[in-house]
Amino acid sequence: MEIELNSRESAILEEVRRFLKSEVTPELLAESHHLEYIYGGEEGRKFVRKFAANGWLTPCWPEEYGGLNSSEMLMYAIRNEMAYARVPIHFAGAHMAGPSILRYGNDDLKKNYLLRLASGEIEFALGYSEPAAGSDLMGLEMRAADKGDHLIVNGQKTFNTHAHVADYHWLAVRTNLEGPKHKGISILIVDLKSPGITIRPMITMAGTRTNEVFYDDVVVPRANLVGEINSGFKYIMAALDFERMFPFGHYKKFYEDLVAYLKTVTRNGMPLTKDPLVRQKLAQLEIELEIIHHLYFQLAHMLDNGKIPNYQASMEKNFLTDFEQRLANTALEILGARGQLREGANGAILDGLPEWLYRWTVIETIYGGTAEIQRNIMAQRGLGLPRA
Amino acid sequence: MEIELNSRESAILEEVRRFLKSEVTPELLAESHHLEYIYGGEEGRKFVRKFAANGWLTPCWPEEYGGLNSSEMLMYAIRNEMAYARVPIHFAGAHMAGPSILRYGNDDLKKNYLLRLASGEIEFALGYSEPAAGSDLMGLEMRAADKGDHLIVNGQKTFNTHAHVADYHWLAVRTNLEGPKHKGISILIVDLKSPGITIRPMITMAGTRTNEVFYDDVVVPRANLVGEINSGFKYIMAALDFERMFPFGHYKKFYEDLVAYLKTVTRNGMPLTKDPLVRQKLAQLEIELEIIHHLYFQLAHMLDNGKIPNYQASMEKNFLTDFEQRLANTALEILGARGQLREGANGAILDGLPEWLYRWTVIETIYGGTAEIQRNIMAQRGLGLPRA
Amino acid sequence: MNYSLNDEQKILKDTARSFFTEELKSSLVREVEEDEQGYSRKLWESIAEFGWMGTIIPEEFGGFEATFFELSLILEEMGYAGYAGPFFSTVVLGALTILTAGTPEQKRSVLEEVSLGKRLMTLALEETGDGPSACEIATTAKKVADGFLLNGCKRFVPFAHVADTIICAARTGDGGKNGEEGISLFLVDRRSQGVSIEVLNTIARDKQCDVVFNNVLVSGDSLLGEAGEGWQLLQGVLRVASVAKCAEMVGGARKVLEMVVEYAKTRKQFGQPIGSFQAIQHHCANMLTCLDSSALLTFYASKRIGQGLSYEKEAAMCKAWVSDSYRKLTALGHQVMGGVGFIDESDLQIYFRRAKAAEQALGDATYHREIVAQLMGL
Amino acid sequence: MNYSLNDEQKILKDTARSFFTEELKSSLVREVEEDEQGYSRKLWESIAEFGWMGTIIPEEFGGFEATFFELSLILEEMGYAGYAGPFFSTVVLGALTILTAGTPEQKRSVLEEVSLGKRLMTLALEETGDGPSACEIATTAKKVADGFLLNGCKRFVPFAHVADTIICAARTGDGGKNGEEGISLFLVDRRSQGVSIEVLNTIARDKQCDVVFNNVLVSGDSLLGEAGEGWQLLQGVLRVASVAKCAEMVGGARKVLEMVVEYAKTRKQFGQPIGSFQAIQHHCANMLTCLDSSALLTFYASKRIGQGLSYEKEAAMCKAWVSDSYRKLTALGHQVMGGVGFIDESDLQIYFRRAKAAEQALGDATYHREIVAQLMGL
Repeated sequence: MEIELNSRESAILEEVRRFLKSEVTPELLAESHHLEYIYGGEEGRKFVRKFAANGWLTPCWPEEYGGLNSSEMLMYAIRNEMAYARVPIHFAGAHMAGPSILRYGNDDLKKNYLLRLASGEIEFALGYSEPAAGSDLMGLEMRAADKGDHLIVNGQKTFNTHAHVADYHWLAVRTNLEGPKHKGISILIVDLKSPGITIRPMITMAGTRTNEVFYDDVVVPRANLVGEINSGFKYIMAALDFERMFPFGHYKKFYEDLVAYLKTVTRNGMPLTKDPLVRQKLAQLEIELEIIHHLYFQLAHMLDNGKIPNYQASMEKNFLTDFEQRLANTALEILGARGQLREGANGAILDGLPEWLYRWTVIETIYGGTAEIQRNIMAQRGLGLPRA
Repeated sequence: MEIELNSRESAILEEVRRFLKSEVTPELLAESHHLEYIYGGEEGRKFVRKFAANGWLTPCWPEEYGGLNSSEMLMYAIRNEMAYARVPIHFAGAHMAGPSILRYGNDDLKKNYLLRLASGEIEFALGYSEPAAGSDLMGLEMRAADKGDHLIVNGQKTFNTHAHVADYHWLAVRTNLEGPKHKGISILIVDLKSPGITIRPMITMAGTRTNEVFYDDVVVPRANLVGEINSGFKYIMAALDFERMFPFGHYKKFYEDLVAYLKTVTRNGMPLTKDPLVRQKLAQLEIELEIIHHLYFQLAHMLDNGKIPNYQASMEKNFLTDFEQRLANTALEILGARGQLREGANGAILDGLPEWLYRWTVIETIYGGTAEIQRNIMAQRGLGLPRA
Repeated sequence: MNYSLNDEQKILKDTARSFFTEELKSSLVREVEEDEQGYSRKLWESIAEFGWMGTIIPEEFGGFEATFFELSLILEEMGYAGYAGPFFSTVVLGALTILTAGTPEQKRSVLEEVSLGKRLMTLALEETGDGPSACEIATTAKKVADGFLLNGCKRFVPFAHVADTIICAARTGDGGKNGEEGISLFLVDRRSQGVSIEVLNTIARDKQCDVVFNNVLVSGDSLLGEAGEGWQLLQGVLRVASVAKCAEMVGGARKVLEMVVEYAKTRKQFGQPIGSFQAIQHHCANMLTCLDSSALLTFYASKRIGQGLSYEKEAAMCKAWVSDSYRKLTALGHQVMGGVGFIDESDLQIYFRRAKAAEQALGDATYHREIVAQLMGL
Repeated sequence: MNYSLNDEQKILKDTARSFFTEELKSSLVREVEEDEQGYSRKLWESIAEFGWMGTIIPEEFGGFEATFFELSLILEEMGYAGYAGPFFSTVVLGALTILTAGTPEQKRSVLEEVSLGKRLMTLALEETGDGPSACEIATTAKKVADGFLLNGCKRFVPFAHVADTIICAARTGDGGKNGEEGISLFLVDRRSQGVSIEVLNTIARDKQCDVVFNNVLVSGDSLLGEAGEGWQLLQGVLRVASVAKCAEMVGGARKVLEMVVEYAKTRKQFGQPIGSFQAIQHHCANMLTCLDSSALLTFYASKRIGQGLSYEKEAAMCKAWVSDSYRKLTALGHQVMGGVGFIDESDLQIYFRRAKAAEQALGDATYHREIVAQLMGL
């Protein structure tokens, strides 16, 4: 399917594809899968630094900060190629923290972080969720006491996915206990090696790792405050408008591999793909993937045309994550008990990905804002329906 | 499928079946369908009076009021047989008003109405909904001014389904403008021929009729007040617990007719019912019908055992009405364009019922409390989840 | 892909929107549905003044020579406004078939009149109602001295009762392995001796007709395309027509969502607009997803057709998805609007009924998913 | 139908509930999942003290001679508590097959030990994992001088690695038209020469095994039932086993709903319990519908089996429905519990994974709907 790029950008995308084809090693793939495609593992760092040296990690950033001044479309296309190649693709730094620093950070912050982010040298972890503040970010309680030239941070975060491999924390803290809740939140950049930080693993049902992060009198220099104090909630919300990006490449790859495999299977003497039920199911997945392609690249198109995808990112996220669950479940339906085999088991199909996806995709509909919250956003921001 | 009845009641049910087989005429069926199975048409009155003379309309009422002192199970079973036979089955009087009179009415009301209801002589229409009070019954505004020995009623009702064929209105009115909204509602029995009442048809997308009813200084004797003044909301809610009954017989009959018809159809040289997709769809409907059977008769079982089906009636209503929509849609999917033909059109299948059901079942999920309200009830009353 | 319209396309779409908003009010939509002809002649003539019947017809035959993409924009606005009439059957099923298969002479004689709005057309293809299928075609065309003799019964032919010219698919030879051989297309004057037409009363009251051909004699030059190649000729037409139908459906879906959201914002229950309830919000969000996904697939398929790229799979994917989505969207709309939506006076119920008809027209979702499976090489 | 339990049944169910609440806490559920044997021997022995392995075994063989309905109540409580172990394979797949097909001598020699909890069993049937099907059976049993020689690979055999006795279905003759002829059942000691077993790592870590029979010699009297009639003998067992699996699933579904509702009542976001949000309420209402519908079908099918009435169709309907419903219920549960539900420490995710395994065990929904269609005469 064609993607709307000018000839210079098309050539870049071609180069990226070639690079991915030649540079991806089995070790990288294994690590990448094990880390659920987040960035920060050893192999990943090696790979990404080489990759990023071409400006491909942050193509749409200005050249002075390590970008190529490209369209968002190229950015989306490259990220999706990376997903398809199953290399790390979740960059809290390049994708969430970096753009916010670009937009709201002062010159010092820009100087200190952007080039290092663009080159893949450093990575961030998002520090938003807390035990009592999941869907309700406004309810966050982690406290940062303002001491003039520094802040003292105390409290707990949960579900901080990159924290154990990242270098910095993009941390949402409460800096004002008075007034409306959303006007007392600030964003700090915190070195995750700072004294007083404890990171504890939380293992998910997919075997992947996320973290609890405890702050105990952690000192953060005031220079690490992003933008205005007490304006953090605004920055977070704006980032949700501009920066949410959920590539679908992995699922496309899995689907293609699944179809290719099923074409080789015979059941009761008949090719499995001649079964009308199987045909209907696979055709339906094919159609849904086509829709995701459009929902995804439409976001880039909107951004390139100066529009704010205020509900479209939510729609893409929901459609994709619902699709993932259907994909995994359909795979298991068609594969029968064989689909239940985990990686390494005798006869496991497609390296056990079917059953892993079945577990993993539960998490996907919740991470990054639950499906229910996304529907609220679509209704309220997309259709203008009133809040309760 | 067996129904739990003692031998006396089993014999009664057998008699009912025989009666239905012998007494149902094409004229009755036509009228009944045209009136969407409500009671009050000319043929229906003839039939039901003969039917009710056996006590079959209100079998579980005490004998002194025209019942047979039977179990609720027999009542449910008879009503479902009637639905299966496609005779009138919606009795606002025998089913909603009557039981409330039994429970809350004084001796005069009982004397005046119950025997006539049990014999099928008179029928009621429910007068609940108003333009501004649909799902939100508490919001009803129709005003009844208390004048001592009578009340003066003014206002408007909508979606009063039986009003044009019924004799009496089971009317919810506001009798107190002060205090909490649910403590100012009363129930009146109003003769629909009273001066000042205007009934205007509202035709639905299924071609069936419901009504707007306008009250203009209508005088209602105080003797027609049911129970205590300002306690009406309590009575309505109690009736929802005890009296909601949604038989599934018509849909079972339609489904059986559909399957019988499909067994005769050949497509591309193959019997249609050998198509794996068709087989899956029909088997699924078969299973769902089985579930409805249990959900329905379970209600009777609970009532007979002194339990209050506080969420189960909502579940049965939702499951049934969802099923109806799937049934109609599946029929159209399998039948193709032929299913779109209306009654009387050349080649219309099963008298055009498939397309009619497709229209009618939209209404079913809304009538008698929308699917959304039913889910609220299930969550709040069935599972104890808190109100917002 | 570029997901925006260019300026000319925007103007065309806006023009169509304004025109139909003005000329096709809800009252006329209702009148047309009750009307025996099933369309407003006056509106037809106004549309003809814009020349929209000629959108994809070459200039030499009086058309605009625009692409299918432009036509899809007009169809979407027709769907939005609730248009019913012989536009689709004339312009898509009729003219497009002639454009695909006609001789220069046939094109001139027919398409000029179509461009002017002076000739109505339709396609008599299906005989069972299970979606287009070669093996169901039993109508025969027998070669006789002065042409062909047609015999057979066609079903579900849209607007045959007012069509000037009916394109009829009939067997002139053996069907071969899957019935796809030996089918030929004929231009038949609706007023010919032996043609009898019965308008069928359908869920959408959309003037689908039974057309019986009883020893209908047509001349030799009414043969459209090569004899025996009719099924192959129709393939492209049917795929494009499916997308055209989707364009109408997307327009309808958009209108339904607007109507429902407007209602949810104003209707109050329990002291608040019902649109503030989460169940209603989520219904609306799901409707929006149905709409946007349908619109994107339709936009893309239309664009490929307009650009002369391959479109078979895109068209099948589009019709499969939009068929299901539009039905679901209208059903959700009813859950939001409640009683107000199911009364005859509500426009919603009109769209609901038409969604079902459109879903099944030219093959439903199951039919098109099977085509997708074939094109996937399964 | 009477939808209530009688007093004895209530006591049995309450006893099982109390027992498992006490003896099978969440920590043990987790331990068992990590355990190589896949079950707690201590718990097994406690269950044996209740005699529950002998629920449906006649008194003469040391059992309670209760009906399948009573067994279904125990299975439901096992499902509720999250029991994993060889109870199902021993009591349902093993003992029930012997009850159905065994000679008096076979019954005595096996069932007495089963009743005492001293013999574990399983059934080696499937070879592909697509649900039980006669034509997939390629394992052979060749008549030799001193018995039969078994050769073949069985897959997805539950708890074969700890079973004392494996019932193996193998071909002793020609399969006939649909492969259903010529299948025989054999009692095989797991420790026999030539039997090799590999525990498979599965989504539910539920000790499904590959069992390879490599020239395994079994004596002539290990034949169970008539030679060549194995498939017919298994029909009833497989239908009953499907309902038994549903009983476990219903128990699990009930526990999941309780867990999720409890969470929704206590977890606060936006200043209120999340259970007050309509989206959460509707998820829970839909879960309740999944549960009640599943419980009713299972109750009814179990009751018919217990009463000796025909149950083929009821069993197939039950497994078809419960397979889908339980999966949906656990998925909805995750939407309600959010991140707290998908962490390894959450019990919900255990039930979620097991729901998938149970859905596919003994044939999934599609498989059983096809059986329903056959029994409908389609």
